[in-house]
Amino acid sequence: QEPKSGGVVNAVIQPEPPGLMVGLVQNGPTQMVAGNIYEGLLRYSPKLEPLPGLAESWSVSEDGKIYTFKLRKGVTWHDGKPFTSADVAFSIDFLKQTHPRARGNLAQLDKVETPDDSTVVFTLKQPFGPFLGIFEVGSLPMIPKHIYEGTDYKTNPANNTPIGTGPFMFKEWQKGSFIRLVKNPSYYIKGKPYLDEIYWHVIPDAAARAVAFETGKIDILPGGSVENFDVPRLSKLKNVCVTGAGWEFFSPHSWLWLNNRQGPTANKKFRQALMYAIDRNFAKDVIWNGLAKVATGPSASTIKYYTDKVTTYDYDPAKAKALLKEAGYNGEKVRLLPLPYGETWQRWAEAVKQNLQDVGINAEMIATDVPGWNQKVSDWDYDIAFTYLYQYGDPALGVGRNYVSSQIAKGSPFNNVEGYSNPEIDQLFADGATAFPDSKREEIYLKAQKILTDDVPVAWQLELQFPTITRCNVKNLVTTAIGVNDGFRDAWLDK
Amino acid sequence: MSKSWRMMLRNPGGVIGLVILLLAIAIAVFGPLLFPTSPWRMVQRPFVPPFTVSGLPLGTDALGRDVLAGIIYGARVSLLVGLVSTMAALAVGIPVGALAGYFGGRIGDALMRFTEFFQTVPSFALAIVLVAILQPSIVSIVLAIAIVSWPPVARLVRGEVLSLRTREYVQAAVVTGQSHSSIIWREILPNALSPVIVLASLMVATAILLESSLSFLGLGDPNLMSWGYMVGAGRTVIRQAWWITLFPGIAILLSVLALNLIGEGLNDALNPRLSKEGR
Amino acid sequence: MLAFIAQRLAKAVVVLLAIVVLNFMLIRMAPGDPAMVMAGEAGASDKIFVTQLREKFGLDQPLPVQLYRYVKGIVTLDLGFSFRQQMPVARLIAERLPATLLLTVTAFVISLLLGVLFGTLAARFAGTWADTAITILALIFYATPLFWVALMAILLFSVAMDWLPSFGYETVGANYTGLAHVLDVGAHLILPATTMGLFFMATYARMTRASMLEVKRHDFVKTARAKGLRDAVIQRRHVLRNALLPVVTLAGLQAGTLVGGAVLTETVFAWPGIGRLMYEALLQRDYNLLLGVFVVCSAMVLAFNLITDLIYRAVDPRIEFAS
Amino acid sequence: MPAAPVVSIKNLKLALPPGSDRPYAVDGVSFDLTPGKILCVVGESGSGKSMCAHALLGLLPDTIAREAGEIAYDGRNLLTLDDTGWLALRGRHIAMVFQEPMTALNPLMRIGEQIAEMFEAHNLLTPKQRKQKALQLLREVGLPDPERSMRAYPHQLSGGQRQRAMIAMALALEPAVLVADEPTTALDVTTQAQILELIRDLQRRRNMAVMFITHDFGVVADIADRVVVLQHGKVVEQGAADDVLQRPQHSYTRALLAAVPSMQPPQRAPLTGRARAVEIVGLDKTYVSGGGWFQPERRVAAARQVNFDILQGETVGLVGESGSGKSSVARLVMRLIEPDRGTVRLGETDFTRIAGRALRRERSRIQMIFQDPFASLNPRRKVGHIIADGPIAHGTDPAVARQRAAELLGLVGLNANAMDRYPHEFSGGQRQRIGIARALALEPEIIVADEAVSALDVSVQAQVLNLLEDLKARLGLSMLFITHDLRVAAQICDRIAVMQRGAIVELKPTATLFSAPEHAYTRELLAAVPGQIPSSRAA
Ligand SMILES: Nc1ncnc2c1ncn2[C@@H]1O[C@H](COP(=O)(O)OP(=O)(O)OP(=O)(O)O)[C@@H](O)[C@H]1O
Ligand SMILES: Nc1ncnc2c1ncn2[C@@H]1O[C@H](COP(=O)(O)OP(=O)(O)OP(=O)(O)O)[C@@H](O)[C@H]1O
Ligand SMILES: [Mg+2]
Ligand SMILES: [Mg+2]
Repeated sequence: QEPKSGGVVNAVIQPEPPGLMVGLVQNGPTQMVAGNIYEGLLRYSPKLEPLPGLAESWSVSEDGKIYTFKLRKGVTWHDGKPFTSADVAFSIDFLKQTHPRARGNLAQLDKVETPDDSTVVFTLKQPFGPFLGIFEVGSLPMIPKHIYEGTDYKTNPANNTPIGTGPFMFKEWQKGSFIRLVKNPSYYIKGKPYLDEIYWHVIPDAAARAVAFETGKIDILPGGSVENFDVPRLSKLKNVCVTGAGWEFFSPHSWLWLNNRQGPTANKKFRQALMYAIDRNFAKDVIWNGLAKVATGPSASTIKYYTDKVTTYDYDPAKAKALLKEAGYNGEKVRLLPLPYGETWQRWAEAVKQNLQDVGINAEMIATDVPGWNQKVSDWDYDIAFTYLYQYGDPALGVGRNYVSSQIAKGSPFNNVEGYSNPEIDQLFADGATAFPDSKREEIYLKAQKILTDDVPVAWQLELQFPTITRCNVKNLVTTAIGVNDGFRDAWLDK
Repeated sequence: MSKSWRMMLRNPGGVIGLVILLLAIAIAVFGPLLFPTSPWRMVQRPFVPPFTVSGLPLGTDALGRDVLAGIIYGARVSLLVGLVSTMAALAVGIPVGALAGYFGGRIGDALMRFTEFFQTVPSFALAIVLVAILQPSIVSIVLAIAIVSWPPVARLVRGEVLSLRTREYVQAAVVTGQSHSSIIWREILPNALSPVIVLASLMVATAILLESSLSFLGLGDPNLMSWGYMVGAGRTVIRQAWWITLFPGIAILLSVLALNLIGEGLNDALNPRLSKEGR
Repeated sequence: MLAFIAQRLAKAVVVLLAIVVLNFMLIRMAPGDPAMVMAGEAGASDKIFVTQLREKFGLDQPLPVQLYRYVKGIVTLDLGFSFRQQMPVARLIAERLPATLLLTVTAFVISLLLGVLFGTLAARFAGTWADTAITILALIFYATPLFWVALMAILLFSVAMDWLPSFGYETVGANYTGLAHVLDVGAHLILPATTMGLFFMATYARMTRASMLEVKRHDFVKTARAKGLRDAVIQRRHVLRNALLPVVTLAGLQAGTLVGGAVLTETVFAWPGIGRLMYEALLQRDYNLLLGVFVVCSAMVLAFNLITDLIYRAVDPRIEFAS
Repeated sequence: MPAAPVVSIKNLKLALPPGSDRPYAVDGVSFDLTPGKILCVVGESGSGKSMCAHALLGLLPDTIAREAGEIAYDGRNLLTLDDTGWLALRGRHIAMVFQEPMTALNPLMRIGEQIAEMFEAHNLLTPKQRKQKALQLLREVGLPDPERSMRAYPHQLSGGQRQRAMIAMALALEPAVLVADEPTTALDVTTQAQILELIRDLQRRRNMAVMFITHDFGVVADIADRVVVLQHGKVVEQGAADDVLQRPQHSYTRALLAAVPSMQPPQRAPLTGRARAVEIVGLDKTYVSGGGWFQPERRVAAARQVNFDILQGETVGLVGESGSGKSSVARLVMRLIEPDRGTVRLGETDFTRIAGRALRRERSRIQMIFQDPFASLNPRRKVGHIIADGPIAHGTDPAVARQRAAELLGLVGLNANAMDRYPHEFSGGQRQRIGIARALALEPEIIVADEAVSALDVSVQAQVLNLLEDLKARLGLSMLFITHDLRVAAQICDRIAVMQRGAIVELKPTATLFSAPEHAYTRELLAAVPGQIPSSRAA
């Protein structure tokens, strides 16, 4: 079918982003909207292979230390200025200061050279396996040098009127109501984008979002916009299409932090008992409406070097009880911290609590809001805590951080919060990041997965899917591993 | 008092309210004895409609929990929240109002500024902030509700005391040399109490509503099944399972209605104007 | 009268300052801070990042210094800066305030009009089935949780009948102007304002009814009857006018509840007002914004109070501004 | 030449709702109203006076059933009139003036509007004419500055002015019948005298028939042409005013008349050589209200350089019109309020210098009897407690205190079983006796009685006065007796102090004051007492 030009789409954004300058603000909604305004050097296929973005082509040196990118020609910023390799070098500098994840990803970067306007050469200190996987727009967006150079980034007035190279331009933001983006008429791919305008509507209540979609006021519900219980109903409506694609890069992986330092959860047997006690299939089927997969271990099945040849834990309360006895658990109170992200997560925590109580674990739910949750988890003030994290396609980017002992540090809810410390694992992940080529890395990560699933440092739950729900006449919305976050460059409206 | 009771019983609305409330209290007290299963237990498949499976007359919720059990256990929590927070609000409001009204002057002024302060901050917003700060639990919820609901009590009591203080029988107590405390306790408060009782009955109702609104925003106590929690939790699935919110909603409605009717009845019964009409 | 207003304003300033200081302390007691929140949302948080943020938010300073700075700002009418939203708090609030004012004032008017109407009818037919029916009806709206009524209203009027929009303040992208815009906003306003109005109606209805019955017993009503005035005139001119005085007072006292109630309504109807802004600011520990909203809401309540007081004084000649 | 009656009430029977203390509010009452004549209806509180008046205007409460009888007016029976019939009649043919001029006027409407409403109700005149007419009426009833009074709200007028405005309103449509239900009871004597004069004057000029309700025989003596005496809803006597007042036939009428205190002070033995019980020196009290940052203050001087003393066993009266500061002085003496300056000495103790516990202890020496028997007893406390609380607070053993309370009840003429009953179970007179018992319980040296009998019916009032006199003599009490009723003062006081605007203008032995008043204000007060020279009316 031939794409058609024109049309306006209405999407939902929740919660309202604090800002749209994606180099400064990295929260989910910001990335989702800003993916239309800003671009990265690369895009990724659902299989996580790199695709051309602002970089046309790239090459890697023999020793895996030098990466050369050729930039696309004729790209301009929204204000008309040309985009060049100087912008790339500037962006790297910028993000190292403001973007914690970019800072981590670029740890092995030695220098950036710009031999000409359309060539960028990255030199690494040592090989870094996942290097080609860090150029997605949310992780390494390109930032206009001519606007930010020499200014205080955080107070630059341009932050309120973001300028990127993307297919859509920022037009208007009515706080509390909507964000409006309009077509970039001088986009460097002829004919694209197809859409004239995008409205991102801010609707705080999940039920109200569902109603807005149902009544036709909204065309696109990005993943996580409505409660899971509503997904089957909405997907049964006429002219509604649902896709689980577009999350391959992030691979949201959920588990329970288990405090390995103290209390019953410090006991490995107790932790294993938990794995048997929790009915993860119930969670998958009832709470997530089947839109999930039972996790087998630290890696999601969508990322590199995943294996399911590991110790698995089926729902088995009897076994859980036996293990608890062995562990010598004496009915101590165990605090369970749910993730304060809405009703689905709350229900899930209730179900888990019930599972735990069924095998005799005295679980008590502790309620907090998001900041409270952040604080409690960061300060290790919990026994069991729900979480889910992105894996960013590679165990070196999204998995290792949660298990290596160098990442044990108070103050972050995303590092090795459980306090698991195993020199063998530390070594494996250290080697895995810098090993070259891929086959060597694979071997290392398989081994790590085996050890971890035996030790149960955390209780893995589900690989989540956040389905994107659209009207069926919105075509070609999700094309890459980053899904809606990669912008509506290719999307078009069938009228 | 017995006369007030009779007046109260002559008011049909009040009697209906009283019957409903007594029923709710009976359910709260004895229900869990008859219904020993935890309301959190997942007993059946989710979304069983009401009146289809025997033993589950009101159906099940999104996790397959018994809605009826939830309502029975919820009665305990909701009524408790209502009663305890009202008691707490009275415990603060009555002394503050009484002292402000009785002593007047600088103390009274300071107390009333203090009251005004709490009345000026939008009450629900303050409750939200308090619960969020203290972290949701039954204690913090009760506390927050009490903190936002005592000012009207203080104002009412102050007004009453202010007018009672100049009554001749209070002056009579003063000239017979009785102490401030016995004047307040014996002469003033008993006579200031009837409008407070009416207000209190309405405050219980408001507290139940407030708890449910807090639950709606996810600020309920996650370990306790309350009606507000059920309505809040069920609203996301309202389209496919109306019964999950409807039944607890009706429970809230009936209790609040009952308390209001009682309040109305008490108002008539305790109002000396009405009971000795035509003097 | 100017002196009276000046005095009230002076008092209001004191109350507002107290609110600022107390809430400042209160909010800081909450676990978590804005830096943690932003770090959490970024999906990664190393020490440098969090420290950077704290510095930026001025959170690295000792608490008394922060308080001093904040109060100093407030005194010069500067509500501070929302670092999260990268905007002055005053501007953020100014963007949202009109919506909340529109919503609360409309709801207020609806509740008052309906309340007085129903209260009058109930008093007129006191003791009959009509009285009971009105009382119960008003109570039902009062006793049903606000958010539940709101959801039901959406399901009925937006989903089932498709008469009224279910969210927002106006039809986004329609770019109506003039009358069309007013009508459009009006259509969006109906559901939230009515939902809120119906909730508050009960209190006014009850008050009006009681007050009318009370006033009816007064001698001047007898005087009016002795003049040979028709009953309708007596009800309107003599009874209702006097009966409205306590209702006005109540309305002033309810302002705090009304403004607070906006949080729920604005959330369910995606109404871009400051109630929601407050809730979001709370969840993000956006201290300056949260405090700013509190100050503005409290100021709104004080303004409501002052207005009702002025109305009361305008209606009741017995109260003189001097005393 | 007796004119034909305009209104003729025959055998009127109005039933009270079931459960009342008697079956009929009005039981077989018959009387006529004649043009140009004033009919006074007298009787105790609750005797059915107001019911008769309300029946005349069709304003009876719904709970009262019109059982039998007839009210004939203009050839019609008003008892069977329908609503529209009444609308045309009220105000236009029969008008009414109520007791409380404050509550009988709508507080939110200007006086002018309220009068103009009279015309509007009957669709008469244009709005402009109505205004003019109202102005004219206000002038006619003697309101000062009628233009301003037109625009005034009721609270901006004094009690007497309000009552004038009410009368202007009632007269607006030149009704044939004017019903006045205790129109002067709420006013002080001087104002009362003016209003009575006004009513009589207007009634004569317009040849109206007036039904005038009162319980004050002095007023009857001043204005009545005919008198109807009611008791328990029944007419016990009616006839020409002179006949009824001079030669009462029924025992009830006689009892009522006998209870009216005389203006003639009895001879009293002079009290010489007694010690001072109370000495009041230079008391000043100014109430300051309002006064904040931005408000002007309002100051009322309620006591100005008040000096007097009371000897042991003496009764000093304090008289003066409403607002003159009598109660303020009483409260200063009792230390219910603090004086700005001045001293109250009880015997040798400086009562104004002590505080806290010492003050509470000394309080037992001076006790008070309050005005309102309904408001001065805590409705939620048993009588026994009410009396015993004071002694218990002063350290008496509770059992002893209760024992003593029972005795005191006997002393004031109540049964000891009253101990366990609540105040509402007693009549007004009985309640006032309880109040007296309470005051006596602490065995005080001095009693302050602030309008202690003003709220009581004459007959009850007489009993209570006798009781006080008796107790005083038996217990050797001193008394400060505050009243606005000069007749009462004449009967009970050894000396009388006259107050005007916070100051004592004259203080003399009672007999001297009555026979030779010096101050102009005293003379004015004495002249205004109603019913003094009944013989002068005959002319
Ligand atoms: N609205 C009413 N409903 C029932 N009974 C009433 C009502 N008003 C008065 N009564 C009763 O009717 C009787 C006569 O009352 P009425 O008011 O005529 O007395 P009154 O002679 O005017 O007394 P007062 O001097 O106190 O005004 C009393 O027993 C009173 O209790
Ligand atoms: N608490 C108060 N505050 C301000 N003014 C007062 C107060 N109490 C009394 N007044 C004023 O003081 C003056 C004297 O009042 P007071 O009550 O002593 O008069 P009174 O002679 O007892 O009158 P009445 O015969 O009406 O009882 C009046 O003008 C009154 O309005
Ligand atoms: Mg009467
Ligand atoms: Mg007085």
